[in-house]
Amino acid sequence: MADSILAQTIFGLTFQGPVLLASGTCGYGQEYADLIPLDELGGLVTKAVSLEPRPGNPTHRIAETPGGMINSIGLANVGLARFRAEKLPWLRDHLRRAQVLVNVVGDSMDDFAAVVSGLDEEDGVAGYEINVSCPNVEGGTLYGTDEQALSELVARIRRETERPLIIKLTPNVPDICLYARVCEDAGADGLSTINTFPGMLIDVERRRPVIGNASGGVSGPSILPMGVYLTWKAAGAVSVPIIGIGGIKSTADALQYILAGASLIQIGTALFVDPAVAADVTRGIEEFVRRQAEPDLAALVGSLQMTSA
Amino acid sequence: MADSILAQTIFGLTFQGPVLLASGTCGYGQEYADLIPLDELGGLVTKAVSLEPRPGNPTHRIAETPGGMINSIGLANVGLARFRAEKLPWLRDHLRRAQVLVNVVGDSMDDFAAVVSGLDEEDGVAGYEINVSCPNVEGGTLYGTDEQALSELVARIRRETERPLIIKLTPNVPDICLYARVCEDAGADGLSTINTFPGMLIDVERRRPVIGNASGGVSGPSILPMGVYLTWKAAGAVSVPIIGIGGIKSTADALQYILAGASLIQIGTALFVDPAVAADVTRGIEEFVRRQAEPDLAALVGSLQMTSA
Amino acid sequence: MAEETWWLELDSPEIAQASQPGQFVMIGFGCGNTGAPLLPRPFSVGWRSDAGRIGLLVREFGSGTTRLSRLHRGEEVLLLGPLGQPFRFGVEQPVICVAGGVGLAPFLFLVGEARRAGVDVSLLYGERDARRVFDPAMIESLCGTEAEIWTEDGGAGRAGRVLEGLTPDPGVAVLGCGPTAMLHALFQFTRTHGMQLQVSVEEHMGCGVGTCQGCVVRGADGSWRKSCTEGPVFDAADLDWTR
Amino acid sequence: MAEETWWLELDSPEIAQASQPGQFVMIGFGCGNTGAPLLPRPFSVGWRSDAGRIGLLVREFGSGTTRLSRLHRGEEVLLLGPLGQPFRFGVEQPVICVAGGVGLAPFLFLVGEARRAGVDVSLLYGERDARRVFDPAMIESLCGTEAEIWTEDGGAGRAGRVLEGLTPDPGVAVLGCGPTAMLHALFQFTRTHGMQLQVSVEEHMGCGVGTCQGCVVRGADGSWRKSCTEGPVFDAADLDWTR
Ligand SMILES: Cc1cc2nc3c(=O)[nH]c(=O)nc-3n(C[C@H](O)[C@H](O)[C@H](O)COP(=O)(O)OP(=O)(O)OC[C@H]3O[C@@H](n4cnc5c(N)ncnc54)[C@H](O)[C@@H]3O)c2cc1C
Ligand SMILES: Cc1cc2nc3c(=O)[nH]c(=O)nc-3n(C[C@H](O)[C@H](O)[C@H](O)COP(=O)(O)OP(=O)(O)OC[C@H]3O[C@@H](n4cnc5c(N)ncnc54)[C@H](O)[C@@H]3O)c2cc1C
Ligand SMILES: Cc1cc2nc3c(=O)[nH]c(=O)nc-3n(C[C@H](O)[C@H](O)[C@H](O)COP(=O)(O)O)c2cc1C
Ligand SMILES: Cc1cc2nc3c(=O)[nH]c(=O)nc-3n(C[C@H](O)[C@H](O)[C@H](O)COP(=O)(O)O)c2cc1C
Ligand code: FES
Ligand code: FES
Repeated sequence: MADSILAQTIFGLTFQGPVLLASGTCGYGQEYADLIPLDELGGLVTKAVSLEPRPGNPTHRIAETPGGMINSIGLANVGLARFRAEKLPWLRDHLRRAQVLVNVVGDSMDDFAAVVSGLDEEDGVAGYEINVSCPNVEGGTLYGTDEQALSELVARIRRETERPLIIKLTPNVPDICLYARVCEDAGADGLSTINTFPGMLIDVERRRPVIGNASGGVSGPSILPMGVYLTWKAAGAVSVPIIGIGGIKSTADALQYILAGASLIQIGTALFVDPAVAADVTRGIEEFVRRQAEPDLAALVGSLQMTSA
Repeated sequence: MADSILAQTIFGLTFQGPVLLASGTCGYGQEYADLIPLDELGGLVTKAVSLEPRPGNPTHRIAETPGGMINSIGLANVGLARFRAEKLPWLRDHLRRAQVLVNVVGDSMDDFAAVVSGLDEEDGVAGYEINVSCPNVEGGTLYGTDEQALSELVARIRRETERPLIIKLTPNVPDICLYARVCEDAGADGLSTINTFPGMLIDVERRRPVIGNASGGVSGPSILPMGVYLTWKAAGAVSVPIIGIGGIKSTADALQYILAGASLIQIGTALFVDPAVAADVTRGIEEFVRRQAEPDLAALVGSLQMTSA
Repeated sequence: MAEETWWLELDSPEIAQASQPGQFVMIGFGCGNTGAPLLPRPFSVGWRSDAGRIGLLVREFGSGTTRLSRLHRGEEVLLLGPLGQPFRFGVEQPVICVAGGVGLAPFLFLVGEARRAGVDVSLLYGERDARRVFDPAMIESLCGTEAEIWTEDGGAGRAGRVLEGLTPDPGVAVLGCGPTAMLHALFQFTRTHGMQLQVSVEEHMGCGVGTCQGCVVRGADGSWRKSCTEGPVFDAADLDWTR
Repeated sequence: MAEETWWLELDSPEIAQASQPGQFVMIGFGCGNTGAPLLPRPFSVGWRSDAGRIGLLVREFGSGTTRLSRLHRGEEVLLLGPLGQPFRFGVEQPVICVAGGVGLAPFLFLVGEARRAGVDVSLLYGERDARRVFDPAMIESLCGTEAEIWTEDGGAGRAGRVLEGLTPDPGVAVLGCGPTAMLHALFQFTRTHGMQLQVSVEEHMGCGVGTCQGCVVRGADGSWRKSCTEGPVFDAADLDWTR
């Protein structure tokens, strides 16, 4: 069967394939239902969910950069209550094999904890991806760049749930290994690397930032080498599984993350370029596993060799 | 006269134009003498000079990334003595109006200090760009990511020279403003933002890193929005002048840095794409100043407006 | 053909069949494309044929439109659509379309469809100068009627801004598409004279299908509205015109 | 024409005039190009005409060569060159050129020039299979003599590896260009038989002119040698063949 070669049990969950849709780029799933065979993927990560609804940032919220894009959505989301009432039921009904991770944000530890505990009784949530790495809101990377605060946050959320707890790290630190270890030690089940890089574009004729909120997060192909590097570093520092993210738009890109140590990968920006990319990459990885005569995908994870040929 | 509209006195030096060639991408000047009218530029920054010669890293040292490149040269350089004996005389003889900044690296504070004091009696050196931000060697960003060590290093070098002392910062920190202020407080005359981002590329068929040293520094167009952002942040945090670097390959790119607060800019990777870019961008900036009916270039520096139109 | 503006026809039977005037398509170059544009760009459907073809009116601006200008016959692009909400109109009310610049595109489609449906529809079309004016004969052949053309310098059609062609009449529904400044003026005019107005707005887009929230515009109640799914056509009364 | 390999001619009188066999040019697409390749790519000069034209033998591999394959007549590219050190040879010593794959390029240029200078020169050319073999008639017309062709599967020319065509002879100077494995084998062979060997090496390049130190290869003494300025042609004895 096509799936079995790609199937892995990660964080105690079965992922039928290694490709997930990245948070913020697939809404709450439903918007892409006609375009992407969601339930055939490894899974998806919802747009950030905060305790209260957030309106998000002023416009423009999006602009193109060389080889990538800036976004400054500002974590616009419907908030916990409406997510539970309006978005989750659809996901529960339509994603039966694909895993749903909920991306969680908060201004305080209590916020994060409240969102997680507010979802923990709900079916249809496979786990949580904790976003301590959003560059688009005041204090969005606070927890992601302070080891002590991060440790307390992870420990705090850990008490709220037994479901898989995955911490999404910011690339914006001198040594990601420190933060990776902090998360592991505090009880995280996995890591997502990476979120976006802070960036800015200026309209020189108007002498104004292109983005309404001045700056935003850079994603897309341009950040691929940084993401691969940070995934490789993080994978070397911890033993929990890692989800590789950043600039993936082809099978070869995804395989770079997998060889570097990612068990799963997420695709974000490239979905806008072509919604078919998630299924294409899944198929491409399967072909690669066969062509390389490996027993399964798991054999590829972290199989990068460092000695010279 | 064409120059006067672009001329600025920065760090006590006269720069006839805002464009410098970035360290490591123009060797010691001589290699580009036939292709680039060096003495018509603002200046150039030499390849890093260390106390002892360094052979550099294994190959491949260069690879292309989406919208950029990775390099892992490993600060290969001839060392202080040969720089002084073989490279500096040529620069002294041929660059009479363009300013020569020497990029300095070291493994210890003493190393940095020794290079600076070893050059401080020499004519032809306008100032120093202290590289605490090289991702390609073990410990290369040590000083750039530790506030205390950075402060001591800057203070230490400050004692060796009265020439302009410019600290080249790494983008790889949660808050560049901290490091910018540390440098200013410790006596730096200016900042260069930014050096490269650590990155990695994997040859998936061979399951090996493309770069001999596994990882390297990402430069080129892909890092433009990050560089503009960090320059803008740093410019807001300190009052010393800033040299903007990262991904510049057009007049509009350079102007983004200038509007964000950079008094000067450096071009690196784009020189490989087209050595004529340095002169082209100089000309383009001059045209822009005229078209915008500004008295001079200085009026553009930091003139970004934040209110909406 | 107008300077730096051209007519592009693409084969896409599904889109042609399903499109309604005011809807748009996202045109992209796929994940194999290494250069700009990375993101697909939105273009109003400007026409469709029974043979399954759509027509777009494209004005060269930046990387996306430049890339489109280099398309050669037979080359494939990625098309997503039709997307968004169309203009609403009916036989019960006369319709005046007010187009500024390349905002002409959706009306090339709309006027023809509306006329065939028996709607009383007219088209005002403004440009800065004559060189930019899209071929009037082509407009007539697509719409089945002439457009009233205005240029600011009087180089073609009447001299002045396109709004000068609009007469106050509360019984008429106004549909607008064009630069923000024109839409603002149109809003003031229609509000002053008690006329209904629908506008097609422009905002940078990411996904085009409602997932990214990149394309929002401010609603009259202060909330953000996604222009890709709730728009691009909005009742002007539902939008915030205070800034 | 051989599969995925083609002959490209570019007008550049200065480069044509100054080039010597073994030198290369950097071909780039300039700072206005937003897609891959970003960096220019090195190509051996494969021919030159008195009319100021150079010829290149290009084999499609990745983004740079793919982009080159799409060049249309009249399109401009950025050329930097001629760069690097040429092969050294003279009438006093017979020369055998050993080419693997697209490593044929510099020899197309060299054999013709050497023959005209009265040098006793011959050319061995190996490919994996017949489909890859560059048109023998074209080789003959560029070189003024036939190449001895070898293919691993025997589909064209002789069956086997190109090295099998080489006879031990200390009086002959061997020039090699091709895959690293071939160069290694060539080094072993020539060392065993006391023959002089020059090789053209391949390494990723940044600047092409000696500033970036990206293109180094390991010298026999352990030092790094820049292949763009000190090479790409080196005396094999000056390089490190231990890894
Ligand atoms: C609903 C809708 C319908 C449109 N219909 C037409 C049409 O029929 N004909 C036509 O010529 N143009 C149309 N446009 C505008 C068209 O999308 C722009 O011409 C195009 O975005 C400019 O792109 P560019 O790549 O040439 O310029 P770029 O230089 O890449 O972008 C420059 C400008 O284009 C806009 N832009 C950039 N990125 C995006 C993005 N992701 N999404 C949207 N805008 C962006 C911004 O204004 C930006 O400042 C429409 C736009 C919208 C929203
Ligand atoms: C001195 C010299 C002469 C050459 N002459 C010829 C020739 O006559 N004909 C020919 O077809 N090829 C020649 N090559 C090789 C040619 O440059 C490669 O075909 C080209 O680098 C592959 O580029 P790509 O963009 O198609 O592939 P990419 O996919 O972009 O690159 C893939 C591979 O190309 C090489 N590469 C990548 N970047 C660089 C770089 N910056 N510099 C050098 N190599 C790089 C690496 O091996 C890499 O793995 C020569 C190379 C050198 C060094
Ligand atoms: C429009 C947009 C919205 C995003 N929103 C979120 C978010 O709400 N939470 C989060 O953790 N990451 C968010 N991200 C980051 C992505 O999940 C991902 O980490 C990043 O885009 C890098 O992957 P990519 O290069 O494949 O896009 C967003 C990215 C984009 C482009
Ligand atoms: C090949 C190469 C070598 C470099 N060597 C140095 C160096 O020795 N010292 C240094 O401070 N920066 C070095 N850099 C970084 C550049 O000076 C510059 O900060 C960086 O490349 C970003 O600018 P760019 O995008 O214009 O290239 C090097 C960059 C490249 C590409
Ligand atoms: S463009 Fe993504 S939500 Fe509208
Ligand atoms: S390619 Fe830059 S030194 Fe050789």
